[in-house]
Amino acid sequence: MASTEDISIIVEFTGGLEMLFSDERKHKLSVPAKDSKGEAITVGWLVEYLCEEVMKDTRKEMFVLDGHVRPGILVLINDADWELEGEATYTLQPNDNILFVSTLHGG
Amino acid sequence: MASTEDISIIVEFTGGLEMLFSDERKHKLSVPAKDSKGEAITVGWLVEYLCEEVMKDTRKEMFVLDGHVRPGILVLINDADWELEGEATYTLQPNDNILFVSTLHGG
Amino acid sequence: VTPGKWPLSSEEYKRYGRQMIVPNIGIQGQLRLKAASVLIVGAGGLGCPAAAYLAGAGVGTIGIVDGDEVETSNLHRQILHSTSKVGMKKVDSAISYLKSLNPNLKYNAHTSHLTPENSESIVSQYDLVLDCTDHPTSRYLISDICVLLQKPLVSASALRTDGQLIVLNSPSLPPGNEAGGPCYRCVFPKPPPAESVVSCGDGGILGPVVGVMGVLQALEAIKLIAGGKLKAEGSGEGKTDASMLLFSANSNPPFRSLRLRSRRPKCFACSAAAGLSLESLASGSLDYLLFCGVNAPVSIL
Amino acid sequence: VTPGKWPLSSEEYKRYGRQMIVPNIGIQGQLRLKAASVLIVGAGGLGCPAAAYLAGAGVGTIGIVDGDEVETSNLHRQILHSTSKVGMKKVDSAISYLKSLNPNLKYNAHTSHLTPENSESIVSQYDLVLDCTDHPTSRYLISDICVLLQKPLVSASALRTDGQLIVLNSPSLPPGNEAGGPCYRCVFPKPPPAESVVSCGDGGILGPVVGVMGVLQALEAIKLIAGGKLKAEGSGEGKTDASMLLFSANSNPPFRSLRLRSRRPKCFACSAAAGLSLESLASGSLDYLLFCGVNAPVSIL
Ligand SMILES: [Zn+2]
Ligand SMILES: [Zn+2]
Repeated sequence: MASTEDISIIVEFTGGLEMLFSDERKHKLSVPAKDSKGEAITVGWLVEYLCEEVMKDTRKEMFVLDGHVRPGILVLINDADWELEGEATYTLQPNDNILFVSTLHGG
Repeated sequence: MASTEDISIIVEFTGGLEMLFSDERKHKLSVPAKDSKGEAITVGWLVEYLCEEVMKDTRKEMFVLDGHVRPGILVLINDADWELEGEATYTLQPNDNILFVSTLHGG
Repeated sequence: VTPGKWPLSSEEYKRYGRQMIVPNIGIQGQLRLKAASVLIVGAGGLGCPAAAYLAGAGVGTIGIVDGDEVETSNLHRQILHSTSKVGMKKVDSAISYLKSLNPNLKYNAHTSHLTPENSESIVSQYDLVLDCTDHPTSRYLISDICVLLQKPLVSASALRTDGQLIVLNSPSLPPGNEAGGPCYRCVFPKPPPAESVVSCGDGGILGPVVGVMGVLQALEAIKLIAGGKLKAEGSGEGKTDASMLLFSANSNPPFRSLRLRSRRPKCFACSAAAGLSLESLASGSLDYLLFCGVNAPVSIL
Repeated sequence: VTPGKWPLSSEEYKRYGRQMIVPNIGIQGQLRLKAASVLIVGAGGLGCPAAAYLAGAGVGTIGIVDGDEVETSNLHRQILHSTSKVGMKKVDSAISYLKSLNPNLKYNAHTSHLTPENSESIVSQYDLVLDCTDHPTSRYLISDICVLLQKPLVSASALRTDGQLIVLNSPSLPPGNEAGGPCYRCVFPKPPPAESVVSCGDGGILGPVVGVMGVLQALEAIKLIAGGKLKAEGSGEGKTDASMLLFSANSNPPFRSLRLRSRRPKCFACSAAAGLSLESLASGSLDYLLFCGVNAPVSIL
């Protein structure tokens, strides 16, 4: 397979996180199927990509802190907690839905 | 294709209709891909099949009246009104979800 | 709606501040809420929570229609009434609660049931209608008068552990305009046979099930009003689908969104071929009782 | 729970009849509701509707914890309070409403906030806890004490147009038993940085959004109680996942159900390796304030 092949995925933000991403809750993205080393891309790769390429807000630490998705954000792969799917090592599949949920505390 | 081939579909009932179907809301069914004449089966075929083969309740008129799904029941094909999909003539596809909703009137 | 520097009083800024800072509301949304009038038909399990949140949000005029009186068997789900109000008209009981929650609004009591005869004079006073009733006859009547008077309609219902919600006739374009939202008859052209109809009294109902649906009705109303969508503008383009939200307390997932149809080309109420008019409705030539069957439900479906 | 012929009074049959005929409730469910005690932590936008529907349903003992007083800015969403109650303790205001809705229940007023010091003595009096608070410090404290005292926890939160709901520690098996439901720390092992935390006062909130979440908390509580699931039995088998219900008023579909994890093998609170104890909690050695940051939110996220 050529490393230039792209896959389509949907990335969504909720709980206020969308404010960091141009106030758009749903992003249809086309991302390279392989990373620069020729490895299939993972959710970990996606987080970095979102932070560097998609997020225009300068407050990167509201999304990624110390190299990890910041505490208080849940990552869901096709509506299941990414901890059930191998966390950052999960290999993205075409049409995957990746949802980032910021925990709410109001009442 | 052999006419003995089966397809799997999910049939769901809600709004009280489930009471006519052994009090089960969700039925995973395996149905023949072709009818007795060798034609691909439709939702219309399914309604008849449910009435004759699946429904144990004797009050058939609570589900089918004058040859049609009785007034007050919505039929949804993969969560869209069957009127958007060709109604009874829609050809069933593997893994289709067919939902029957009895309108509620309480408040 | 005056565009002055302080279009609201300081009491209003205090009372509504927490919702005014929500994106999509703002001062403009609050002013629209204040200028709006909403009719709630039915002061029962749906109407109680719907009315509470509409009054909380500051909808300027709230009318409630209901001919019934408060009974002890209502209280598990009709949370605006209280034990001391048993025997009182539901409308009066509800309005006394609403006044204590928010005394700054106008409340209209309509203490008899909505009928073909009184529906035009009542509904014409409002911008938006919530169907919080519990019988198909009233559901067809309310939809018909909303089509004729071009009012959007937020309709909900509940029974046992299930609930349903649809926003109808939104945008509320004139009959014959395909860009308008479908009406109740577009979705349910034929009424159900009488023996298939079950009321909450007969089928039972969990309080929070009907409560959730009533609160969601208030939310849909607030979204329509604050979003400036009460008045349908121009001819619109294309067709407008409706969607139905289904709730089942014991299902997983508990909520499910269904895509319904747009206006039905031959709808009796909202199509170019409509057989409905204010005259035929008021004259009683449409018998809503016979239409749905007059009998009490005999079955539990 | 006596199995006599008429285990309830005629007033109770009348008041709860409509819910007793719902399948899954019945007389047994009603008796379980009557025998149950529920603690509602927070008498705000979540706690108000939750309390109303629990009282309506006949939960025998309802306790409410809150140290705050009613403010005008609460009234758009905290629908048990009323304009004349501004300045009164929220707990007292809420209980006066609940008594008028249903005078047949026992209501306990806890008029100060839940703290590490008082949490054991308060929470131990109840079968089930609803977290209706609005800050992460209280959410960790409530989860910890529920784990230690083996109480199921129905947790909800809301902000702007979004809401979240999770049932935690259900079944409420002892720490170290993997068949128990996950706790708040299993889902959120590390607290969010203080600057990412926004309250409803700062971020705003639509009344019906928080209202829907509160009503759904009451429903989850009623399902657990009437279904006989308050006390976890035996060791159970396998692991228990939790699920989170997400609500977004402006999204389509508005509700979404997420599958969360089971108990975390090294959870600080509920695992075999737990570092938490009633002593460490009560002694103040866990600083819930420092843990989540003491500062007021500086950002709007
Ligand atoms: Zn129509
Ligand atoms: Zn845990």
